[in-house]
Amino acid sequence: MATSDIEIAEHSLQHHFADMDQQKDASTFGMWLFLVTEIMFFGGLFCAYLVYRATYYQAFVAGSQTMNIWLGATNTAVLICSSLSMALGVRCAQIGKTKMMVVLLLITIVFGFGFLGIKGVEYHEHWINHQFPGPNFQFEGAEAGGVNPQNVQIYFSLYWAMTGLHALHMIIGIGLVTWIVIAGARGAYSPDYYSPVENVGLYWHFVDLVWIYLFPLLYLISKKHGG
Amino acid sequence: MWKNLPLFPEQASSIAGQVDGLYFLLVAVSAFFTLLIFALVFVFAVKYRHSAHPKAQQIEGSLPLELTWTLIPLGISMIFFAWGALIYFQQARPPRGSMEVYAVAKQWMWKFEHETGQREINQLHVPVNRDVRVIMSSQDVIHSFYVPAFRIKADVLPGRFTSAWFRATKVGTYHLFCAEYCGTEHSGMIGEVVVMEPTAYQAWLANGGATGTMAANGKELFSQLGCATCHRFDTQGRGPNLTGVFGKPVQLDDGRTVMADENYIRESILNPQAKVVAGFKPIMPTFQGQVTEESLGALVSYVKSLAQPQQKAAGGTPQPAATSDSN
Amino acid sequence: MATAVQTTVETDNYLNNGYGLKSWLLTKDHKRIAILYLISITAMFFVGGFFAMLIRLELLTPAGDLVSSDTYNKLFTMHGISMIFFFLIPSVPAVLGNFLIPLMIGAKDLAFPRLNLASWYIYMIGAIFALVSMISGGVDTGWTFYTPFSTTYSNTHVIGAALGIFIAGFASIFTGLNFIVTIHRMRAPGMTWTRLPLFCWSNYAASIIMVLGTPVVAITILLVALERLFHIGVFNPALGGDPLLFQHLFWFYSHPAVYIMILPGMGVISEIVTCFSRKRVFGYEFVALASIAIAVLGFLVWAHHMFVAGISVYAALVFSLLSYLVAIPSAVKVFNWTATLYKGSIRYDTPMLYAFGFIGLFTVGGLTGVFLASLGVDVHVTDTYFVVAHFHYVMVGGMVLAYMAGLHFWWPKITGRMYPEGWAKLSALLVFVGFNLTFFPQFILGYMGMPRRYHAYPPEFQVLNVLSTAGSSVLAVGYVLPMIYFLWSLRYGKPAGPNPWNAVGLEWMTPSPPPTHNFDETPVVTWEAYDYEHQPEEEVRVGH
Amino acid sequence: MVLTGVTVFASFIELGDWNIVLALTIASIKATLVVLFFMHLYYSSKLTKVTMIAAVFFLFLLLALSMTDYLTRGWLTNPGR
Repeated sequence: MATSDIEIAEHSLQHHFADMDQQKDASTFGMWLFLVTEIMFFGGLFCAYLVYRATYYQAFVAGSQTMNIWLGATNTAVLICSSLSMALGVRCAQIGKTKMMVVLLLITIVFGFGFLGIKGVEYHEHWINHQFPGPNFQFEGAEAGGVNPQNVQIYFSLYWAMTGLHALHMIIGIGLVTWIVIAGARGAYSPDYYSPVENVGLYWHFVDLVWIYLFPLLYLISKKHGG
Repeated sequence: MWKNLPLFPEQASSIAGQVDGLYFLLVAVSAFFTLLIFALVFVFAVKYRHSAHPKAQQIEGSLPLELTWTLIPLGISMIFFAWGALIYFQQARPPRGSMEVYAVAKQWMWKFEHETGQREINQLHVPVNRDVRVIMSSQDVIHSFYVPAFRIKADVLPGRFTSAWFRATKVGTYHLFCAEYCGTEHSGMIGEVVVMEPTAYQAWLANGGATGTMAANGKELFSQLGCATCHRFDTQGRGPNLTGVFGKPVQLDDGRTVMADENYIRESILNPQAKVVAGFKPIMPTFQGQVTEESLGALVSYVKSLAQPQQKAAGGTPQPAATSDSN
Repeated sequence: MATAVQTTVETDNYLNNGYGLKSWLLTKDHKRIAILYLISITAMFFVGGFFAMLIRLELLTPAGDLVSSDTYNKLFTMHGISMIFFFLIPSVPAVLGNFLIPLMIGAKDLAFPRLNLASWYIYMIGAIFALVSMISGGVDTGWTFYTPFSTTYSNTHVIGAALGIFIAGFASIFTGLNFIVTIHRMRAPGMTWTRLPLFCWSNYAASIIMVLGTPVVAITILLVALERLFHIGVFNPALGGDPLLFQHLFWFYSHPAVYIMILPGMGVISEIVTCFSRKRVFGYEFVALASIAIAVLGFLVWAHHMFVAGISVYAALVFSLLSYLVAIPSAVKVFNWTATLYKGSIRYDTPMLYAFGFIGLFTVGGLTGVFLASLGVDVHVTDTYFVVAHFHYVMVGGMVLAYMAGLHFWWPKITGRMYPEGWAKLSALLVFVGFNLTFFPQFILGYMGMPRRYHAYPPEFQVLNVLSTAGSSVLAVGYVLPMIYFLWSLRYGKPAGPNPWNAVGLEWMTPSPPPTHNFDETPVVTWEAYDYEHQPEEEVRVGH
Repeated sequence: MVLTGVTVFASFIELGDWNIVLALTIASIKATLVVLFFMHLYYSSKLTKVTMIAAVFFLFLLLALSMTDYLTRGWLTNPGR
């Protein structure tokens, strides 16, 4: 194939693809498949959550009531805003406004750090309240609330595992966006070649999606019982 | 020579014959299909070998044939499914009025306790021709109660009762294996089930050195642990009256209804707030860590006995006690 | 990124395109990555095989006298881990699939060559984790890692082994992802879905499982490791956790994983049966769709591993019914292969001998699976040697035979050399005989009631165990022989030529070994798959 | 896109409500919007759509078939006959 011998200077068409379209299709489809694996990855945790929520509903209510809903809701808003700027950034890359894209992605990064910061505050609160599963786990108000603290511990195990894994994805996402920003500032992308931007965007939105479900599941179980 | 090479396990329970019946059908059908495939492959391979049949004849496929070998296996397998399911139902549902034995598995031994209070380790004595239900729980990891001669197996779980039942049909001594890998001495966690004539069994019970029936031990625990202060035998207690409860549906405070079975009693002792009876407050403390698996068995046995008609007098129950269908 | 492109001269191929270690370890060529995988999984196969031999030797006598029971428990655990996660799952996909899929569909490489190389490195890191935990004392949980034994009670290197499997899982995910995208997006002009070789179909189906299932087991195994590290209580019954939840999540992947292992093997058999009977496969569409059906239905049956584990009676019924359904497409495949032989022109070369062996042994393995789907019988035989025999019939009798068949079939393509036919036939025979002698007695042992994972056993089981051990030594010879003659053939084997079997398929239309870019010109496909009707007969075949 | 922001506040108002179904419905609406428009699924090829639907379907299988066990544990455990 002729294309394999011709270096297309600014957009790297890899040797084994016939043309840019094929390369773009392949990388986008690959990214979607990767998101499928991510869905199943979190799916295992959602399955565990569902089972234990059904079994220990009261304990889950008690656990969720220790959550700071305002922080959680703020974080939801922060993430959705970051997704918005991400989506706009991808759009800019698509139409060739590279500078605008860099700015929008920087905003995304700021929102990302904002999310992690708020999450960190929450984690710190749980930590000093001994709401970390393990030998030091304590749950006050269990007697009054009429729940078994050990079951609340399961709630917290899942809470830490799910939000922790999500936070890890956020950190990876910030790293990826940073990479795009640096490459974008150097002018690596153009309307003909912006798959990396689009794929990182997809990843970012996915991480947002997970949070959209984590928030109601972990924070909003119930306000009624026990107050 | 053949004595050292047994090829088929003994049939010593009422269910064994049925399992074997299905097994033989499966063997027959499998043998038929295996031989069919082997024979076809062999015949084709010889008949159409390159030297005898140098030019292959192209055949694209055939929808009728495809449908045939899709639908026939499907039909046959549905027969297997139905038959297998019927046997499984019987294995899963113990008959009423079974004799009950409590088993506690731990790394790496089996502990049994008869309702009449006899305890034994790695041995289980049972009378022949009597339904026996083994109610099991584990102190540590997952084990599995397996008696090949009876064709029964059930995993023994920590934190929960499971049960297996059988009706031995032949006097003798049979292997009892742990069938779920449980650590270092997994293969040493074996024992035997001794099936005896009813009279011999009674004699064995008499020499068993029992210190009171399980229900009596449970009753003692019931007062030792202070259960009796709230679970009174009238309507004034802070906890529900337990008379006649066992084996009946219970209305919970969140509107659900659960069956008061062994696992419900267990959960109510260890995790009382999980399912609170309607009309009562979630004030009962947990007894987790305070009662052993053996004590749990005794307590369950006691609660069960409160639902037996002959125990009516002991409880002084205000309402008519459970009728004979309670257990 | 675009690498320096070689000008394709007739003798240039992927093997002589650079010789240094670096040219291998940094390669993005799917063919070289396949070779890297071949070397690694062969090593893991012999590690696992070594453990298997020790297990069989221990079981010669009823008493546990050769090794201690702790050692025995570690042996079967490490046998399972190395064979399943580090040999069987990557075997056909990562070696033959990696090598052949781009060739078969007329592509220059997989869609993501760097991801492909990364997958090998990830596999190696996982394997090193697993090996280190084996060498530094081993792990004794069984390959199934059942909780709470694995989380609370075992004192062995569970975390290391768990992380090894977790990491290797991503290698498998990346391979699967790569295959799916490649098959969707990289097919040569004219290579429609209905012209796709069945090997590609079956690897595609296996890839679906890798992508959908592996993440679930990854998170599950991660939770086990976290539970050991931080004592979080997701599966711990002492905290109210349910050990059965682990089993659900584990088998959600690990049952479909069986199909990851067997499906690519079925693809190999479809290629070989057609080639050596000189015929188009009987019922192409049915064989192709059966692969997809197996992949999808495979996700609906996992709890048949748990019929006695304490799941509800209702769930057991549902899963039993669904388990029967997955047997049907497998049966369809076997019937179609058999029908393909009908009125063919059959040659008995080594790959075909292995394929015959596969059809027979897979039939036995599949049918005994029906016993296990049947609730009433499963209660008796689950967790006994019956199950051990059943899955070895599928995994070894099926999968390993298919892998050996494929390795012999494509060895000339991979290396450009023929292996010695006589020795190969001998080893095929040894494998078949040794295998049956090893595992058939275990069906009987299982129905007799001998539980699996037993270090010592009652004396009445001895005769059958001795038979089994005797068979395993024959089997071992059958595996060591190919290792020797394959290595020998690298230097002394006759040159194979591009198409020693006179087979159809794009991979045979390029020289052996193939050039780095696979095809000098992107092929245009104008014929149906397995178009043996229009393939001219060759008078003299190379290597005969 | 601002609509998505509004749904956050909608979920606030419902805080007092115990009804998880509502919370999840809102989450799903949000998720669908994000997937369709932020992630351009609405404008994507059929293959991508099928992929996404397959993922959700298999996740559903995992959850649903697991629950067939957990929700029916109480059935048929009592002595019969």
